[in-house]
Amino acid sequence: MSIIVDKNTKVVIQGITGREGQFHARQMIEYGTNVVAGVTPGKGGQKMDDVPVFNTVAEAVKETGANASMVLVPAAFATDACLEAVDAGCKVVVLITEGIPQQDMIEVYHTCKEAGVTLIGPNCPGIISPGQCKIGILPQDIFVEGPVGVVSRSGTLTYEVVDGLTRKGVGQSTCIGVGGDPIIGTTFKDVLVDFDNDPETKAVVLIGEIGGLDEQDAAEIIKDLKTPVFAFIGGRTAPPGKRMGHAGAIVSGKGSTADAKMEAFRAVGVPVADTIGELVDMAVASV
Amino acid sequence: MSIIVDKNTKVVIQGITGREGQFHARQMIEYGTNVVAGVTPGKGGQKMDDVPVFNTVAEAVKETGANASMVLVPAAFATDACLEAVDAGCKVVVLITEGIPQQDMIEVYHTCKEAGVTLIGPNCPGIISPGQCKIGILPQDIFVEGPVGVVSRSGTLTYEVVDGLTRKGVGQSTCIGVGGDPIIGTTFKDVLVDFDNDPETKAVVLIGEIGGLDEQDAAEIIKDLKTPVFAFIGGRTAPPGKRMGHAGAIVSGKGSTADAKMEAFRAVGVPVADTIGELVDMAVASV
Amino acid sequence: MKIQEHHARDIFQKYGIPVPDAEVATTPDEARELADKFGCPVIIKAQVLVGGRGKAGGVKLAKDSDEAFEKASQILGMDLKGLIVEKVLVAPAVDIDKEYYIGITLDRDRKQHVVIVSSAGGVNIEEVAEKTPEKIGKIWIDPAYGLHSFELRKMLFGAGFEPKVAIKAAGILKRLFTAVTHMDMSLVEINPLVLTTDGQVLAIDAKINFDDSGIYRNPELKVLKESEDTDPIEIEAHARGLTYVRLTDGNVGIIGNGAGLVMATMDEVNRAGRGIAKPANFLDIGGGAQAELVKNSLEVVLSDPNVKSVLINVFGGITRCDEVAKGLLEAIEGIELPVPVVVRLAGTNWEEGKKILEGSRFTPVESLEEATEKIVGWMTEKSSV
Amino acid sequence: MKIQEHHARDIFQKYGIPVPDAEVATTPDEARELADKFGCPVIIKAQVLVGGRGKAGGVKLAKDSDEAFEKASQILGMDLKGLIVEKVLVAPAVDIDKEYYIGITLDRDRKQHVVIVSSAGGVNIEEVAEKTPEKIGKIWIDPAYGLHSFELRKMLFGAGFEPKVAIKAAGILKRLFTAVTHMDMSLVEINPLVLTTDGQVLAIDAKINFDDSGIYRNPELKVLKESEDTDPIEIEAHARGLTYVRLTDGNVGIIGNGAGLVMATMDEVNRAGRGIAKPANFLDIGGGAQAELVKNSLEVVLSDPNVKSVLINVFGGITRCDEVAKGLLEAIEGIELPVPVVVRLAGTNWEEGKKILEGSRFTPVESLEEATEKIVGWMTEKSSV
Repeated sequence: MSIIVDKNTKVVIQGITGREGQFHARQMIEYGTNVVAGVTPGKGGQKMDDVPVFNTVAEAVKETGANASMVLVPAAFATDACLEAVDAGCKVVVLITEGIPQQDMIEVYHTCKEAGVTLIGPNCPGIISPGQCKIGILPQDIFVEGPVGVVSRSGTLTYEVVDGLTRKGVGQSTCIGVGGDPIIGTTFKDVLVDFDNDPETKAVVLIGEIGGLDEQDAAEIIKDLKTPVFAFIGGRTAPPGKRMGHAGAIVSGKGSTADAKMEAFRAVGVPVADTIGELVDMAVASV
Repeated sequence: MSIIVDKNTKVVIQGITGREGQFHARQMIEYGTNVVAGVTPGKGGQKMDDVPVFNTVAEAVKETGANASMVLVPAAFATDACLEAVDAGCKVVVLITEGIPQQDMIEVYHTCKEAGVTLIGPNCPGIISPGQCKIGILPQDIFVEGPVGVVSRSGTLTYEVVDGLTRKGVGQSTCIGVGGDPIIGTTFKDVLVDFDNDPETKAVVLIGEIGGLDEQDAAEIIKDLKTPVFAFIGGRTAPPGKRMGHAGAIVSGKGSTADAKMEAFRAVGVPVADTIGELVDMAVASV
Repeated sequence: MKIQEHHARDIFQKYGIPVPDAEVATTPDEARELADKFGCPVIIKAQVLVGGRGKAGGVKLAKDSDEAFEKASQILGMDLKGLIVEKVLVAPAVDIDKEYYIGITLDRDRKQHVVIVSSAGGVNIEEVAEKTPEKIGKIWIDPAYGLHSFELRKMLFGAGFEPKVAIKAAGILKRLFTAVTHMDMSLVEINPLVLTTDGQVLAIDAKINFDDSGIYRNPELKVLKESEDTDPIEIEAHARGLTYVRLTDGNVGIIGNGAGLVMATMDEVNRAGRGIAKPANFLDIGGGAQAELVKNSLEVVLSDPNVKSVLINVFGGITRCDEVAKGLLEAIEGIELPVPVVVRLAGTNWEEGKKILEGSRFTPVESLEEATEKIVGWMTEKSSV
Repeated sequence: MKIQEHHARDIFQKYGIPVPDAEVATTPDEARELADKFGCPVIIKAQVLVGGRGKAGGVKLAKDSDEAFEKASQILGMDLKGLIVEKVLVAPAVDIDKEYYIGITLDRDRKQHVVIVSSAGGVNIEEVAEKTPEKIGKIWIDPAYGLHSFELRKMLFGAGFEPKVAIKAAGILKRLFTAVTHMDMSLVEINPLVLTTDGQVLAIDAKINFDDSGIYRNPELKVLKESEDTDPIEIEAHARGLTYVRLTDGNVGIIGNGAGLVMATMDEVNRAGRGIAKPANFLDIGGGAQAELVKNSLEVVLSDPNVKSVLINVFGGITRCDEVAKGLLEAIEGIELPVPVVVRLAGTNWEEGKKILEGSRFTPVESLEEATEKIVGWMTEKSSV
């Protein structure tokens, strides 16, 4: 099994005719993702390889039954694209785009919440349920099916962990990059609950970092979960008040430091690894 | 009986310390209206005669149990005052103020609708249930209790009709000036339904005028009502494209003419009077 | 309030809505200069606040700058439905590939703004809606949700807009809605919006109405507001702060308190007048009028040379009839009353009011019926003289 | 991004938020002139982007214009937490009756803006919240409902603002929220907002942070943006479009792809380095980096004189390791490599990358553990020399 996306996910790609859109659409299709449609306003009627392109998501959904969207359009247009996906009835929206103004995300966040739509991102690598479906830009070769759920605010660290797990013969149920922005649609807490409800996820690896309180929010609910969680927090050496690459990775108060987050996890019995290697070992040992 | 306001209505007056506010508060109290509070931000703690003044409607409602508000503040502040009344839990808001921008009213209208609040006005004389409660600026001496409901887009014509009814010994259940603006909270349709549900209202007098389609909307539902309705439409001689005093009284299309409105009423069997005198006679004869 | 095309053009430019080059000329020479500047052919358009300018001869094409001079000479000074043309807009003619309609207006019934578009522009939008409804698109704007580009695109594609036009029109409508909310527009129409043969999308003609209640917070509109009145009596009345509308072909001046009462009084004079007595104006003194306002009102109504008698109808509520009576006496102090005036006072302090008018040159009555009888009597006398 | 106080002041004026008179001086003479112009006493405030200016001696009162000259001389050129003061703001001192705090910030957790006020201003707001929570008011702004004056008044009265201040502060906050949405502010604080003895309400000091992702649509901020960097290497790095943060006291340059990986690499160097090896910077080459970017990155990191060795850690996904390797070779073409550089490549095309680096002056390794071992080895050597 898996969470959020699986074999039944039918994907529409918004921005499919762009350079990035084409590249990742092909990767996803190659991986076996059911990419049923693309959308580029004004290019309706064309095809991207075998994928039909529509002017609107509504049309794409009507014609192809798409139920999830990947948004890969420039920041100035990305939130409108998300709202379009929600309006058209997509139940999962994966927003890859980086550099979206935070106040635009406020509207998208609350619109998704009200509509019961799972929004992943922005500024994220996407989601993959190995062997079933990939929506995003993750390098797919490293993933294999298995019992470990992975959730992370960092793309590359996800790959590191997954690579480590796979090399040690341990596969993944679903891997999610929740994104590096201050305002993200799906947080650690949401994902931990989903993983806990998935019978095939036997352990969860969580990769947090400085900034915000999402790690603390997650720690708060961990005592109610049965699936073991192993954590790593990046940014212990980050100087305060400086954005570390991710818009959301900034030490701006007590709770936003790596130490505070590690402390929060340890306080609820979650082992916190010092290195990614250690994190992999912990997860491998537990399954 | 009566509709919308009655003996149990507890009124807060927003703008009570202004010249107009004081004058009409005293009139209302003299009439027997249960004016429990006034609100003027910054004047909390003072009194207007015996009426306590608060800084916020929330405080007024909490301290006095007010359940209806009269808003008598300048146009630039009036919509905020209405939203405050709704937020504080008032179930009836009577908005007397004239000259409120229409787009500000859009927000107030929909907020009231969602909150289940009866908004009367703007640009209206208010509402009176004779012998029980007056919220507004209607000249109270002419009203007496009785079986006729009166609803009008015009203040002075309301007084004319009521004066005529009273002189002929026929009283009124409730009289409502719905207001002369394009966007008003309570329309003819709403009021007709309320009157129809009031066992003591035996006949309804409706005074419409050029502009909009509220008369047609009302005509559409009249066949479902048991209470007889008598109508008068002002503005038969109004030239097209000119606002006749009221912001909403303008012939700007076929449906907005007096003829179209009279035709709509006649088509559903509603007698339409040529003069106010005739209108009074029709109502008197029916009860 | 409405504004002229060239003012609408300025507003469009401010909000990033594409318009063709154009400038205003007030003389044929200026029109010629502009034609030289822009290059011919040019369109010369009368700047007056009436619809159907084209059919009435207020819009002409000029092939060269001499013709621009000539056509401008014809249009400037022209009487278009009662308005004298004082300005023309000179614009280089664009080669039009296709015409569209886009607009945003306030829907009184639904209490929200509605966006309306049509892939058949340049014609009467209501006709299009009736005959080819598939060419029409509409979005009602939820005030909490706002207006989003994707909704606009969906509507525009659905109404048959060409893809490249749909995308540009969505952007234009988004900016137009910003203008609508910033400037309290109650109506804005671009008809036609055109696709030119060289691929531009331009707003060629536009109509904007503003919500008068919003003018207080749009100071730039106050300046334009003054130019709307053309009737000299309306200009004077509005300068005095009166709510006055002049009617053509009337002979009875009407003054009352409350818009509804004044309209009803006009209607009744017209009905009872049987073609002999007709209302000459609408004048609402409003609620709580003081003597000064009443004086002003009577003066303005009497200044209309068509007015042969006056009916004053006041039902006192907040307005006190004694105040009204005092104002009436002040108004005629020292002047001759050129036409007979009947005054009906009822409601608050009507008896005091009546007493004040006793022995004056006004004719007091107790009901509107009585008042119209007097009026009809006077007007019958006059017409039979 | 953050901006200096005097820029914040300009923005406030644009949005109708009351500020005291003030002007910028860059020399003591200018400060004296301004003191003469405004009338003394005046406040002289260092314009630098650090908190706690007052305590650090960056804010001084001058009783007359000579003192203004003298105090400005002291402050200009002063080193405030590593920043040299180049400008001071000169403002006439106001007589303060009472101080308040008002602010609007983006609440990451609730995903909405929050308005925070306190009737105890001029001090640390977090302390007030802890010790006297009754003096604090908060409103979370529902994006669909917006922010209304009545909510603000309710909150302000509730937090103990004096009535006349509450009403003015509500207006200020409303306009502040307009500024927040127009300009993509992620934080704006007025601390203190003061009531002067003559009854004015003024924003005396302010802090504004902007959402970097919104700068593309706020062109006026682009100009101010440049002035934020003070470290010469950061200035150079940002000019080259690199995501670079310099750390104090570090000796190991860090380059990686992905913010998380770079942070983890820094942390690991620090942990394994046991005080001998410490990260000198954060540099994220991002996803899909081309050779040119890698070259730029290495150049910038090497330009830091504190850097005694470099660790490059790349996990290829979209980023191809062979591209990274190519960029590295280009970067050192024709130059001497001043310090040892260890390169760990993994993921997409790591083998090709490794092959490209073979025989070069870079030290290739296969894991982060191996890389940090090398680094620690080198740094230990250096420190024992």
